[in-house]
Amino acid sequence: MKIMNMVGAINDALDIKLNEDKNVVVFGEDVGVEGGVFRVTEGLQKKYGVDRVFDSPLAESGIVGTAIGMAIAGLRPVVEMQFCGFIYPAMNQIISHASRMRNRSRGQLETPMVIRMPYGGGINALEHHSESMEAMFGHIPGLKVIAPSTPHDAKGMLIAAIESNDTILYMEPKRIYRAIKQEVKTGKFTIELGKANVVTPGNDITVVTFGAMVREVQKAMVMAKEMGISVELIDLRSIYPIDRETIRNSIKKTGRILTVTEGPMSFGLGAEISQIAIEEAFLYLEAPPARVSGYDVIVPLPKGEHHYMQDAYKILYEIERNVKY
Amino acid sequence: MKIMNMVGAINDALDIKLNEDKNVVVFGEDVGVEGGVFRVTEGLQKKYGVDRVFDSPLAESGIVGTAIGMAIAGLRPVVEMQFCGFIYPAMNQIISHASRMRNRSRGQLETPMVIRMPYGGGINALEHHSESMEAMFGHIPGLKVIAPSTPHDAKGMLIAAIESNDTILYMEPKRIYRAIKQEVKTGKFTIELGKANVVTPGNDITVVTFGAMVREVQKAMVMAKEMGISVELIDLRSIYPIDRETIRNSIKKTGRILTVTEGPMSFGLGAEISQIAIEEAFLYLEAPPARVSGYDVIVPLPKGEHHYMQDAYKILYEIERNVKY
Amino acid sequence: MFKEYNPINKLMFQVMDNHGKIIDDKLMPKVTDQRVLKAYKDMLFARTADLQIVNYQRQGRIFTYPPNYGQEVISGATASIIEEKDWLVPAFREMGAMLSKGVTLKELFLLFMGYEEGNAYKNAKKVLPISVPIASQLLHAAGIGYEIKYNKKKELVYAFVGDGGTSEGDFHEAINFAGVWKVPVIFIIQNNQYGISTPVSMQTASESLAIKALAYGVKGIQVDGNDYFAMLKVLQESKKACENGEGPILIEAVTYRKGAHTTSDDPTKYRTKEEEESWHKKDPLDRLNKYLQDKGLWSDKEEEKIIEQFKKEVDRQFIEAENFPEYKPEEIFKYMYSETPQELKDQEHKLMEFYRWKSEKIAQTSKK
Amino acid sequence: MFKEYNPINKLMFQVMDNHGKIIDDKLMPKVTDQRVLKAYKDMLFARTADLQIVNYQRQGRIFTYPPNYGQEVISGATASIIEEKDWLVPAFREMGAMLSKGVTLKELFLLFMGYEEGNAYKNAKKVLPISVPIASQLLHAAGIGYEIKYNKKKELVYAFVGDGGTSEGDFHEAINFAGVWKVPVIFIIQNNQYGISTPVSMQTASESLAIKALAYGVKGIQVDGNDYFAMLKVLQESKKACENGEGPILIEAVTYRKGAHTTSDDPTKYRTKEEEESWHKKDPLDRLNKYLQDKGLWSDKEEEKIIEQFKKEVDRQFIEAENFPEYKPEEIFKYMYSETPQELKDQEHKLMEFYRWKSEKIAQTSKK
Ligand SMILES: Cc1ncc(C[n+]2csc(CCOP(=O)(O)OP(=O)(O)O)c2C)c(N)n1
Ligand SMILES: Cc1ncc(C[n+]2csc(CCOP(=O)(O)OP(=O)(O)O)c2C)c(N)n1
Ligand SMILES: [Mg+2]
Ligand SMILES: [Mg+2]
Repeated sequence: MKIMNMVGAINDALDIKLNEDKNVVVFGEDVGVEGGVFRVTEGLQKKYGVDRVFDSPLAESGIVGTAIGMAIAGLRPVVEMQFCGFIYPAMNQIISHASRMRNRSRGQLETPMVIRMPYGGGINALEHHSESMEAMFGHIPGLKVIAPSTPHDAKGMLIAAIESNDTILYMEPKRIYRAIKQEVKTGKFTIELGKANVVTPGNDITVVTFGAMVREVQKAMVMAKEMGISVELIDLRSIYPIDRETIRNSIKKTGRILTVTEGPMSFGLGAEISQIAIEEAFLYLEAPPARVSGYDVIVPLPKGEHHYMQDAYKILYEIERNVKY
Repeated sequence: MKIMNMVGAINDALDIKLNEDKNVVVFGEDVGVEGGVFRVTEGLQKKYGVDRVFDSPLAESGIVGTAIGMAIAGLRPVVEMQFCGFIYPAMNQIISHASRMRNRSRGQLETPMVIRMPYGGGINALEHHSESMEAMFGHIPGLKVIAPSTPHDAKGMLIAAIESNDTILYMEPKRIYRAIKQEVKTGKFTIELGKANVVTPGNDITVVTFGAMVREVQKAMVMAKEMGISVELIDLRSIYPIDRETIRNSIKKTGRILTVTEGPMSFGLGAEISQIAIEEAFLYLEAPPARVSGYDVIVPLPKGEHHYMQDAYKILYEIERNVKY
Repeated sequence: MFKEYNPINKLMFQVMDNHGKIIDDKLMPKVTDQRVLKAYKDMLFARTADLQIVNYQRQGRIFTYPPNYGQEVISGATASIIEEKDWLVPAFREMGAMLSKGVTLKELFLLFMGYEEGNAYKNAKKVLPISVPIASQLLHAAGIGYEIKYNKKKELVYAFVGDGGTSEGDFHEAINFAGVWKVPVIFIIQNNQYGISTPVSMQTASESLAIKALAYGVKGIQVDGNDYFAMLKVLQESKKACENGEGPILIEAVTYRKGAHTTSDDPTKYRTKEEEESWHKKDPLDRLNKYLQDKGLWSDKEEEKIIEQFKKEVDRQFIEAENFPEYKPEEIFKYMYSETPQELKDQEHKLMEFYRWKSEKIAQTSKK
Repeated sequence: MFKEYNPINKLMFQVMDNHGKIIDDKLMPKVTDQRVLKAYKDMLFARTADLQIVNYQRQGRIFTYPPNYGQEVISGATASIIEEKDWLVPAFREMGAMLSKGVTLKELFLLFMGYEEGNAYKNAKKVLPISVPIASQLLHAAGIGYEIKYNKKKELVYAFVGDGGTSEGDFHEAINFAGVWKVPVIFIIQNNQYGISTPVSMQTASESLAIKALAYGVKGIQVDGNDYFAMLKVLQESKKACENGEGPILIEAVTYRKGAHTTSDDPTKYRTKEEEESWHKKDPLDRLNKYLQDKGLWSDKEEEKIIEQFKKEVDRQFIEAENFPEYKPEEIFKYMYSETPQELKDQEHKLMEFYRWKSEKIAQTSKK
């Protein structure tokens, strides 16, 4: 066991896989000497050399596109998109190739690769640095989308992702990169992808969320508890595929469900979770499945971001409304 | 009045706006001499000259990105993405600029532009030619996403889109480009954007859809009627924003709702409509809001496409399940 | 060669004139008569297949198809040099090169008939599927090149794109990445003068496509893509350069798409008869045919005979493709992930339930 | 000029040496002493502001900021030539050019403090907001160029990008479109040697960035971007060329980012002291200062005095920005569409309800 924050845990996961598997290569903008703008890849180039950990030219389509080629040829690239707002130039490569090559070739070709990307708001950043578009990615057939909420999960999920033969978008909640410290197992371990985590069992309402919002929900839960409301907190971990079973079991118990996300509301994760709830447990529902999310607007610049973001109060507000329904 | 198919109606709308407003320019891949691969822009270059209707280099980011510049400078570009699967290279320009320039500049700059794009399956096409990713676009704040289902709507909606000061993605159901003929008003008229159309009133279940699926639902309705089921058919027309009011009113009447779409299921339009239904009329619901959609897979090549697509039977199946619930 | 034919000198490399005469023997590639003859026959096969496919398409037995007609030598010369260990990254007009790697005609038929199995290339290794999103495949080539260099392998990548494709951002990024990484990739632009209806003059204002090499600090060369010997020579030199660590290379192969863009296209809308005829004289197979006949290596009779054989073989494979087993519903789910997630299993299950319901429904209805 | 300095000749255009001496009078741009002096002062103002902002940032009064330090002359020369009718399409390191178009320092402060109002440029026309997604803005410049040509206007577009930005696909597409359309756009690459930590040698293997012009058939030139006169001369010639319909132009302005990438960056991780010092000698303002002092147009005393004034002015605008009205919730919805759709009105309404509930809740809690 070692005390780690999320940056350290991700770095550790990369270190373990780089060490263990010569096919693993890490590249992207400024991940080499610089060690990444968030220092996630710090020290890795020094340890594994410039062939295995290196800076690419500034071109996201290029990064993902070349990673696809490498993966087809047998490597296991782990590439970084510097910020969530800079992944869009790579959309064509992600949608048209990384997520399709296996299906297109009837399983003859594979693209085992991980696209790492810090996402989400709350760090007083410039425009394009605060987005949370998990729903957009979850809608892409062939892609897996995951996001950890703790250093422990970050490590175990990333190792599992690198070992997976699928293309995986690994979304890192940069807001809690260094905010949470935790004992994390040393050495290698994996967390099964696609399984949600019931963080706290509860009885009155299920709250589904992931990434940085787990912590916000936990804050709301403290207040809710004072009001006598018992919340079951589910950390989704996997945005696609979604763990229906865990959601079904929970809602059958609580009868109420609320999804908390950072992204825009319409066509977001909240609607998908609500749909799953009504498909799986309509007759158990005591209130309409609800969502707390961003609004259908551009994430405001730092001075206005608090209006957009979900904090403990906004979550509590919806919990209360839902429970009182 | 004139009998037109959808291709003719869109061509007519472009013709009217090109004629009326010198700021309107039309460009994209092969829209000039060729008149577009579906002949939608046929004859327009001859009529309005190569400065106003022209072929661009083969680069979608370039097409959308330069259109943004033109729009900021005062033109009203109407650009074509040749097929739905080729819009992804333009995602960065769409998300990061076309949908944001007004908000970013606090209203000082505008990007009045229309991105036309044939979408959807059912035409025995190669890979990438059959996708229906309306939910992905609906999730982009600042963008409006619309899709007509008849020649009449196609004309009126496109004229309204060109006259709007917003950036609009105009999705053309290529499957019914020539399949439906209809009397369409000659001369200029517009259809208010953002309003759904109750195509057929009914009592037992509301079916929400848009574009080419309207016709499939209508086929299912014939069979449903024989079974004594009265369907209220809503053509959404606008994917974003969604006309909540029309949905609310309908569901309060029918108590049941089904959404029919072509795109992948998860994070699709169906979930969003279901969420709206439970937000707006939970206590009126007699069955779980349901969705018929594509599966979370790549649209299969022509020989397998029927397994993926929604036809009258698949829709009827869900209608029946829902009504019997 | 790359110095003399540096694109800033505006020279196009040519070995054989339009009448099959060698312009300068010193320019000839090292190649045996047997190899040339084989190449010619292979290209003839490709052309025969190609023309026949257009017929199948007219008969409604196949969907949209992009003909190779007139561009066979570019693939043909590649076929003459590419080895089993090398990678082929096609665009979608490289039939000859694909066949040489072990892709079967039947597979190509399957693809254009609408089966993903047409991309599986069961007997071929190191061939990527046809790439529909223009120019996107070039990045894959650069990435494969990285793997080759990383593992110090002795492989090469042959990657294709059209003239229209040079306008896409991915073209730029791919050659730029490959240039920075100095990887053994030979990028071949098939400049067939058009991207659908758009002439190359509307794609770019650059003097040539080869000159774009300078933007990436890589070797570039323009070559007569209808001249088998020129094309082969340039590929041989490119291969050598890559083997010496001097890759990547950017080749502009000048050619002409004699057919339509695809079977849904009508080129008379945007091309003149005169233009088409002027290129007719430069037909790549005619030129090689003349060369071979002059050398006494080939005759019209042999040609006639072999074409008959080829036609039969094409037909045989076509009919095999037509008898491909029915597309099962489970196949649309099966290859999406390395292990099918529960979500997809549920969706598949739902589809199967629907099919059961549907057959009952239809049975009921027909009973009435 | 564009012939002699064709990038294939590998020459960098320079007028003034590192000591402020004019190398060859014939190379000097047409410019009055007064104009030069004004430019110098404006650049000094920009530098003063820039250095002060870094201080504000350290005090936590502003968020991340990308300094211009060391690159002022590129913007400064642009400021000397750009007219009201012309468009400015910045990347994010062009403070001097932006101020010259009427953008206020206060607005820039507002942006980096986290208000969108910092992009509104209330008193400036024809300036696009700072563009964060690298290179994407260049396409807007090409599009604006199209509008200018379309409407036969006598305007120009000055568009900026960094050396790192040349790797993006949008760079390629923008210059290619502009080249095909022959529009009056001057593309200026600020080659400050790094994209964050990545040196230009890892961005591209091309001999220079200017040579990329050849890929698009446009005029290109490399210029010493720390040499005010060279920069101005090249812009004057570029302007002339554009006015003659010979645009677009691609300028590589060679400079050095003396500061950090942004206030969150630590350049000592990837740059040597020696390298930094070697560029110190080429400081663009020092060189112009020497020139002006040699000509008797400027003195240390004047400099000291004016910097004091500038500091006050910077502080004044900063404090104005700090006193900007509070960010209201409705503002996040207000500018999304030309008319706010009902959906957004509903969302705004919900947010307001939440705020009412929250203040009650907090009031209740504090009562306890
Ligand atoms: C990204 C993308 N945009 C548009 C298309 C539609 N399209 C198919 S082929 C083609 C023209 C390609 O021209 P070129 O690269 O010259 O190749 P050629 O067809 O001449 O072999 C276009 C525009 C596509 N397949 N991909
Ligand atoms: C599309 C995109 N990718 C990544 C980033 C993150 N980023 C911000 S500045 C920068 C480096 C830019 O380098 P350069 O173009 O040389 O400009 P400079 O900062 O040196 O002025 C990067 C990678 C971004 N803003 N946009
Ligand atoms: Mg072509
Ligand atoms: Mg730079």
